[in-house]
Amino acid sequence: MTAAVTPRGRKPTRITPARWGIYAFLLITALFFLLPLYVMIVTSLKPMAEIRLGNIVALPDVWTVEAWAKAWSSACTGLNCNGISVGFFNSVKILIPSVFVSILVGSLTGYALSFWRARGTNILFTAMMIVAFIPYQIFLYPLVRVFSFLGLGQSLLTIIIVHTIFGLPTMTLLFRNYFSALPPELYKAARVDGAGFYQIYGRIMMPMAVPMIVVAVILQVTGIWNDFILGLVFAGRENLPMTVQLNNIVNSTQGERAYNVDMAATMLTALLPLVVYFASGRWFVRGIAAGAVKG
Amino acid sequence: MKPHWFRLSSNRSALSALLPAFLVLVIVYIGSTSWTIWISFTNSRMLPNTNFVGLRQYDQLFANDRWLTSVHNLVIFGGLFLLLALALGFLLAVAIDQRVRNENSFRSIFLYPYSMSFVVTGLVWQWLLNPTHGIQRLVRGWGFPDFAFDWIVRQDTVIFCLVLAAVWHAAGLVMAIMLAGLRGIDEDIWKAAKVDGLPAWRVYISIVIPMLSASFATATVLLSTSVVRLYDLSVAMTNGGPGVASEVPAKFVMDHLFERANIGLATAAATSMLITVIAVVAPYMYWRSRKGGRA
Amino acid sequence: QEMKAEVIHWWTSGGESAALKVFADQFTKAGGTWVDNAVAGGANARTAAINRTVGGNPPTAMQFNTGKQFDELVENDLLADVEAIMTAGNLKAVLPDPILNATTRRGKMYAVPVNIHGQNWVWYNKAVLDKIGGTEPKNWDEALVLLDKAKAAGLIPLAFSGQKVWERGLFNAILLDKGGPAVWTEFFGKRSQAAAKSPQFRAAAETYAKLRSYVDQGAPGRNWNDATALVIQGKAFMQVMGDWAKGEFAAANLTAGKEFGCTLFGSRGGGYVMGGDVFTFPKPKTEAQAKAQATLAKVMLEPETQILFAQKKGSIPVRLDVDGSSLDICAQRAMKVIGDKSQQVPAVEMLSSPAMTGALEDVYSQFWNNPNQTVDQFVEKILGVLKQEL
Amino acid sequence: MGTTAPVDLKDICIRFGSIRVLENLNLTIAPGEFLVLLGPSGCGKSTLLNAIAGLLEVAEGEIHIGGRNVTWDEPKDRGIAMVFQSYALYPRMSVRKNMSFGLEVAGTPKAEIETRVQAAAQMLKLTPLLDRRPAELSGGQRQRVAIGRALVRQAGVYLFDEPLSNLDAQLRAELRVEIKRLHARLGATMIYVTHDQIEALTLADRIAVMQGGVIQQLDTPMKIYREPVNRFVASFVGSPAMNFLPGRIESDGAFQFTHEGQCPLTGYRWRTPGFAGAATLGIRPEHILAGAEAGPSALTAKVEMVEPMGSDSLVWCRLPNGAPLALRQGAETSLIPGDPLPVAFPGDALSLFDDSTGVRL
Amino acid sequence: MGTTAPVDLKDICIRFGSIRVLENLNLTIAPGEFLVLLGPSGCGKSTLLNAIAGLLEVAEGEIHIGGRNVTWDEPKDRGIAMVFQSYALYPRMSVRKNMSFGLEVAGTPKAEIETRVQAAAQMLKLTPLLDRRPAELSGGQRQRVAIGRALVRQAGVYLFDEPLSNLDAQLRAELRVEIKRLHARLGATMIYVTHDQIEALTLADRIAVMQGGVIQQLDTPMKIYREPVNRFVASFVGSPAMNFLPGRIESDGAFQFTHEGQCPLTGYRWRTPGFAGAATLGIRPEHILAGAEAGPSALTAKVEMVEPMGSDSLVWCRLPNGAPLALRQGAETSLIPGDPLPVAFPGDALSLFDDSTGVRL
Ligand SMILES: Nc1ncnc2c1ncn2[C@@H]1O[C@H](COP(=O)(O)OP(=O)(O)OP(=O)(O)O)[C@@H](O)[C@H]1O
Ligand SMILES: Nc1ncnc2c1ncn2[C@@H]1O[C@H](COP(=O)(O)OP(=O)(O)OP(=O)(O)O)[C@@H](O)[C@H]1O
Ligand SMILES: [Mg+2]
Ligand SMILES: [Mg+2]
Repeated sequence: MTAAVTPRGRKPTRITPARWGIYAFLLITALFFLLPLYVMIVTSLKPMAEIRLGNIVALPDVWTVEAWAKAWSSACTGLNCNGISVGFFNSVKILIPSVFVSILVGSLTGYALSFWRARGTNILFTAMMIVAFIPYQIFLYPLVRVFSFLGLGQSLLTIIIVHTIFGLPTMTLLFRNYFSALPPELYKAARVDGAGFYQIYGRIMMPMAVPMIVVAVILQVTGIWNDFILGLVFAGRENLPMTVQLNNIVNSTQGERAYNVDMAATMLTALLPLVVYFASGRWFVRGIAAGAVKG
Repeated sequence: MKPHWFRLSSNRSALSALLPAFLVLVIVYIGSTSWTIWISFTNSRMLPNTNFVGLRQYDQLFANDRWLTSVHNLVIFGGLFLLLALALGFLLAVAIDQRVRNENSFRSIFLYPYSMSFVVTGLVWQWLLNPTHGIQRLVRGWGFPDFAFDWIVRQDTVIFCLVLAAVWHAAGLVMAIMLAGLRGIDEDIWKAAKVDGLPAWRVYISIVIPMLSASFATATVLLSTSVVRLYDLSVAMTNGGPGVASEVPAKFVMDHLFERANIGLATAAATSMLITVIAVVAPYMYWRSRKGGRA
Repeated sequence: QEMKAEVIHWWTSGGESAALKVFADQFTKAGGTWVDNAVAGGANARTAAINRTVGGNPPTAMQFNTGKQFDELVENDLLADVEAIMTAGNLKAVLPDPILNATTRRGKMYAVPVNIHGQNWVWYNKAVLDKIGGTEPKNWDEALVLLDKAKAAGLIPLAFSGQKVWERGLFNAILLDKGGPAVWTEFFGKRSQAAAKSPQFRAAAETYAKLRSYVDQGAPGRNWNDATALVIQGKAFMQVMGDWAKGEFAAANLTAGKEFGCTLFGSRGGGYVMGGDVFTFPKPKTEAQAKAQATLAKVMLEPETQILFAQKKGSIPVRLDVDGSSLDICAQRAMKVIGDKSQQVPAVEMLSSPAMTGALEDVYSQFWNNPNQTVDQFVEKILGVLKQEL
Repeated sequence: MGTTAPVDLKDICIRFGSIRVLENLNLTIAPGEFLVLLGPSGCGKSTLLNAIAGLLEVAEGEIHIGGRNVTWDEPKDRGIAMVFQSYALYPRMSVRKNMSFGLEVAGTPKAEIETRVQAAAQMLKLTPLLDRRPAELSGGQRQRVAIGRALVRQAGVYLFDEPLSNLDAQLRAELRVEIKRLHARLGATMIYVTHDQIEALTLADRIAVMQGGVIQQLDTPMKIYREPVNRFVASFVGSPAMNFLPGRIESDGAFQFTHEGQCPLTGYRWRTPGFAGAATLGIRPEHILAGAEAGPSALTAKVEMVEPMGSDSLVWCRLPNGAPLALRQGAETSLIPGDPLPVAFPGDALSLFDDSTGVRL
Repeated sequence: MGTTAPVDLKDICIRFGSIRVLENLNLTIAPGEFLVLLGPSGCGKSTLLNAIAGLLEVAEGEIHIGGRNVTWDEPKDRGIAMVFQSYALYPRMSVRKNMSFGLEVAGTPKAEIETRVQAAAQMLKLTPLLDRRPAELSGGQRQRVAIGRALVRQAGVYLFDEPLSNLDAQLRAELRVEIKRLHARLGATMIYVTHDQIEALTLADRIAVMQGGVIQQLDTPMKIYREPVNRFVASFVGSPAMNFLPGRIESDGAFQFTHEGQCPLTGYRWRTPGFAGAATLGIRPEHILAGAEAGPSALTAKVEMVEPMGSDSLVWCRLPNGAPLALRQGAETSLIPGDPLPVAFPGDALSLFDDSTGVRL
């Protein structure tokens, strides 16, 4: 300490190297994370001629949204040249009830498992956790048989049930952990108040579980929206989701590849989950803090 | 003593709430799994049949180079991916936790890849990593003609490319979990450490990381499920190539289930995976239920 | 009652859908309603179709490759035979034998073949050929010389797309050239160990191994059409690919015989590997469906449809009795070649099961991508596969 | 409001798996009585209360409330209301809704609900808070709401499980008085669990001191404070705790301290007269005679520390034999550490315990 | 052990964004002094303590510890040690490690660390627990470890932030005594934050009563208890709280209660002699003369409730003018609700406050 200055008040702030390091680390990592998104967007805005020239990070010389328009409304998949817009609405049609039902069933199961700790419930839970590790493609064929046996075939209902089935382990885990961490007195108070099992669930537990519901919605929206194979196999022809169209456009084995249209279609397909994430990232962290960590 | 029916009314409700989960467990999980195991003992091809052939599919499976490579790849991928995703996610969480500006933007940037499907992730990274029109070409174009970044076309390095893309995809989730954990640490711990004169890195290593063990466990479980299920990424990025250098077990199963119409071998592979998963997960669940008897 | 046909297929790209539209239009003209169900990727489309058929909710028609892919559907009585239609129009007589064999099970035809694809075409850039000096090669030995020249000229000699399926295509093309139809049918059709041990087979393997050094670094994982683009742009000299590559040249406004050339290597006869597509018809649930199936089958094989379809698809008609003069010169050349029965070579899919094809593919792929593997090791592994009951 | 009801527990046994928490417990509570269950953590107080409420199954025994055997009834059918330590308010409901929820579930008419909620709110001074959420309330207010929620049930029996232990001292004192007033006003039976002996002493008509699942003493507060039946009760009740001085009772009826000193036991009300042998003398800090009061037979202790507590002071000293001793003095005490202080133990304020059994002599 | 050090705060201002929590605060603490910061929640006690520790930057002012200006120094260089309310133990380290970790990082020699840890452990009776993890300890033991961790630092100044408020009453009383003993033994300066006035009164050499970031009164416990400088201090210190009776001071020097009754003020030590006007009379429950002691000028209150507290009883009554009044009586009081009780307020034990400013008269 030099005699010249008497320490008084706020310490003069000097930005430390550590602080620089943190920002540098964050910025570089952010660039790394943004690079793919940037390349996709830039590519989707270039005409094919420029893409063939091939600087992937260069900004377009000619900006064009043609690819986006084409991907959305006129790209062909088979005989239908309506772009992926058809699939978009199908996806929404699948998404909304599936998210709702899968969260409903998952939360109810999680609630029942935390409320009612009988012997068998642990086995049920363990089995679900194991299933969370198994590639679900293995279940495809037997499930097809089960649904045809039940006379459900391929329909909106079928795909909703399928998404519910495959969402069950994660949803149950999330909600069970969350509800288990609540004070048991809440259940007791509600029971003294005369509320039954479902009343406690619907009127006390679920309103409390909002942070967890947000996490569940985010996970399910992305999972269900991005699903391809389940939709293909179970949704039925009228309900094929957007990802099937995306696959048709991007994965055609023959014919010229329009990378800009591919990218635009990909971006369009990813748009909804992206928006969900950017809009609710804050809630996501909060929701995870509210319960998921207590594994 | 009269029967304990007075608790039964709520037990009945709990049972009814668990019914869907129970049905799913029996019909889908146990049913499909049993079917899978049964088929693995037959010589089924495209459609299941009942020609029992004992362990022949397993003989062939473990004599199959591609399967062995797949398993080997999965081990390498899994180890590296877990390590890097946890490390990067943790570092990001720590950096963000330093009261940086624009915390929300950073968090969203790191989290958004998780909203992308593996298919999209794979496609984008395939593009970026391709030496003839990706990063290598870009850097060469900047005046480094000898720059080489051709991991994706080399058999010995292609698996690292999968790791890279997967880490990009999942690090944000780890970050979110870790951030939630960090935010849950008592402010006073930091103060105590400061009074003790501990340097920040020391606090993280000796105090914070041990305190976050629950967060690490949750993240590890979540990441592990995607490791075992790894399929889409390999297909979209490299389709298993070059050669079989980036094949993975789930892809082995899928290819043989559908493209190659060899479901006997496919189910044998699936059964092997299942047994491995059970062997790892069941003891963990048991240990956890012992330990976590509280709540 | 309305005649409605839901067709599951994997023709999703521009040229493919244009070709498919020919069927759809003809069917509509015949009074039907075409319900299109396109799923990109053969495996995806077949998965969807088979699952639906097994699940009791079959489409009206579903696409397969000409070959063994639908064997088990026939064995499980899930498919309707098309014998009546084929005999009615006396169509069996005008189909090439390999195609006929590939669609006939238990003495009846169970699939309607709609086209023939040549799988072993060699495409080259004429400007490049002129630049490096030489004439159109007729076999792999000649080709190797030109590849060397191209390499010396700083070009990519062989435009290659490093995916398993094309690694397999390349090896098979070489095997046909080196071994001829005899080794081909012995090997793929009868799984003959002797064929695999034959010197011809070894020669093919050696040539295959040599070709590794003629491809560029970006080859692994590349899509086939990007490889074709290299030939179109003059960055590469030649490519081995099926006739669907024509579409790429056409899209770039190149004409066969002028800017690019097409040729077939068959130094031991049997120059043309015939693949193709078929449509099968699940057992109909209703009378209307049966009628739709019959109409669809009939429409697909009408000469007019066949020509229109082949023009769009880049393939050649499956009927030998139609006039191909409206087709491009590569197609005309193909039609001329298969006029000679000895040149007709059935595609691998017709001879071996998907499981066997896949297992071989794995072995090729490992050989191609691992320069350290010797020809002996390769043959050893091939023999291992042949021993399996696939 | 609800009519008061007696509670009768007969041979209650409760087990968790193989752990026996309560064994053959009998307890009869008169209508309108304020009974406090007092005991250290883990002694089974909450367990007993939950069993009465019907939140826990009894393994054996019967529970009668208001003369009716309710052993197998649902909680809501037992005519009880309950208040929890952690408040257990429904976080997403307003105060009003928290109070009315139970009545709504039971299908009580709207007007009736409104009346009851208003009445309870007024009684607990919650009226201006009715539309807030629990998160927007202070701890004391939350606990008031929890009490209000119980009140609207108009039960015959109110159960409290450590309702005040999450609050700070001042609030605790305040709410304690309120609960006492409430009891006077409602006249309902109240069973109140606590481990704070001040609460127990001030609130209870009778206190049941529990340890290890067994009721050690069931008596009025004064009786329990003055004449604890055993050493556990003596040490658990009272703060600062009773002083315990080891020694033995001579056959001449005097108490001989270990090492040094003696104390006559005149005036002591013996339960087991004629006992002689190893024993402990217990005396509360405020009963010790010190200084001039101590008289001639006094021991001389040495002052070690003086804790001023505002209204009085606590003086920590050490007896000649080395035993520590706390005594209560006036706020203005002039004692300072090091001072010698004559002390005497009046026989009528003592407690004597048999060393071998811990039981009062 | 470490040498004791004075603490000197000069014109401290602390702001969170635009909120000014402390404004121009001055405080001088003598070496070896035990200073308690007492105040309601949110008044800035922790803020001040954190500033002294260097865990919070001051916006203005200087902090001197041991004569050295440490305003810009890191916490570890200030010669302080700190104990937190939530213990803040490192959960994955053993007790021993918790205590030694800071020293290890600072590079203290192994032997030295061992000596210090052993000494601290012995002093706090932690020796048998040294190898346990915090999760395996009770609350009181954990807080002991936290104190031990501070002790090994051998600081000149020890800072405590509500160290006992997470513990139950009995443990609190016990550890309070231990801390007091520790202070006597170490002789170090201690600054202790609490909102429990019993802790403040028993522990402090001086108490600083804070409200809204301002020190209201800085004085010895006795002074603060007997002569609070304003109504806030009077009401905050003491439990049960001081009784406040509204009224006015007549020009003849007597206190006229609102509605009814009078009280002479003979013996009151005026600060603003000659004041007349609206005022509040404050009197502590134990200073009220009741029954026979009350004398002739007594008012007659009506007993409403009697709270037996073991060592004494609290009697709640109501004055004729309707004001409530609490008074302390012996444990054996025979008063019951409804009894009339003459009460008098001796002038030398009163506090009088100006109604307009709240300041002591
Ligand atoms: N669900 C349970 N499973 C097993 N043991 C339990 C369970 N609940 C309580 N116990 C045990 O029963 C005993 C009594 O517990 P109880 O909660 O009644 O104690 P308490 O007297 O209320 O204590 P506290 O003052 O801490 O609330 C304890 O030993 C406890 O460990
Ligand atoms: N980080 C912060 N940002 C903004 N305001 C703060 C912050 N920390 C404290 N405050 C405010 O400063 C004031 C003083 O807080 P402080 O923690 O010092 O109170 P306290 O006296 O310790 O209270 P308690 O007894 O509850 O611990 C409070 O009004 C509080 O809201
Ligand atoms: Mg309890
Ligand atoms: Mg504080």
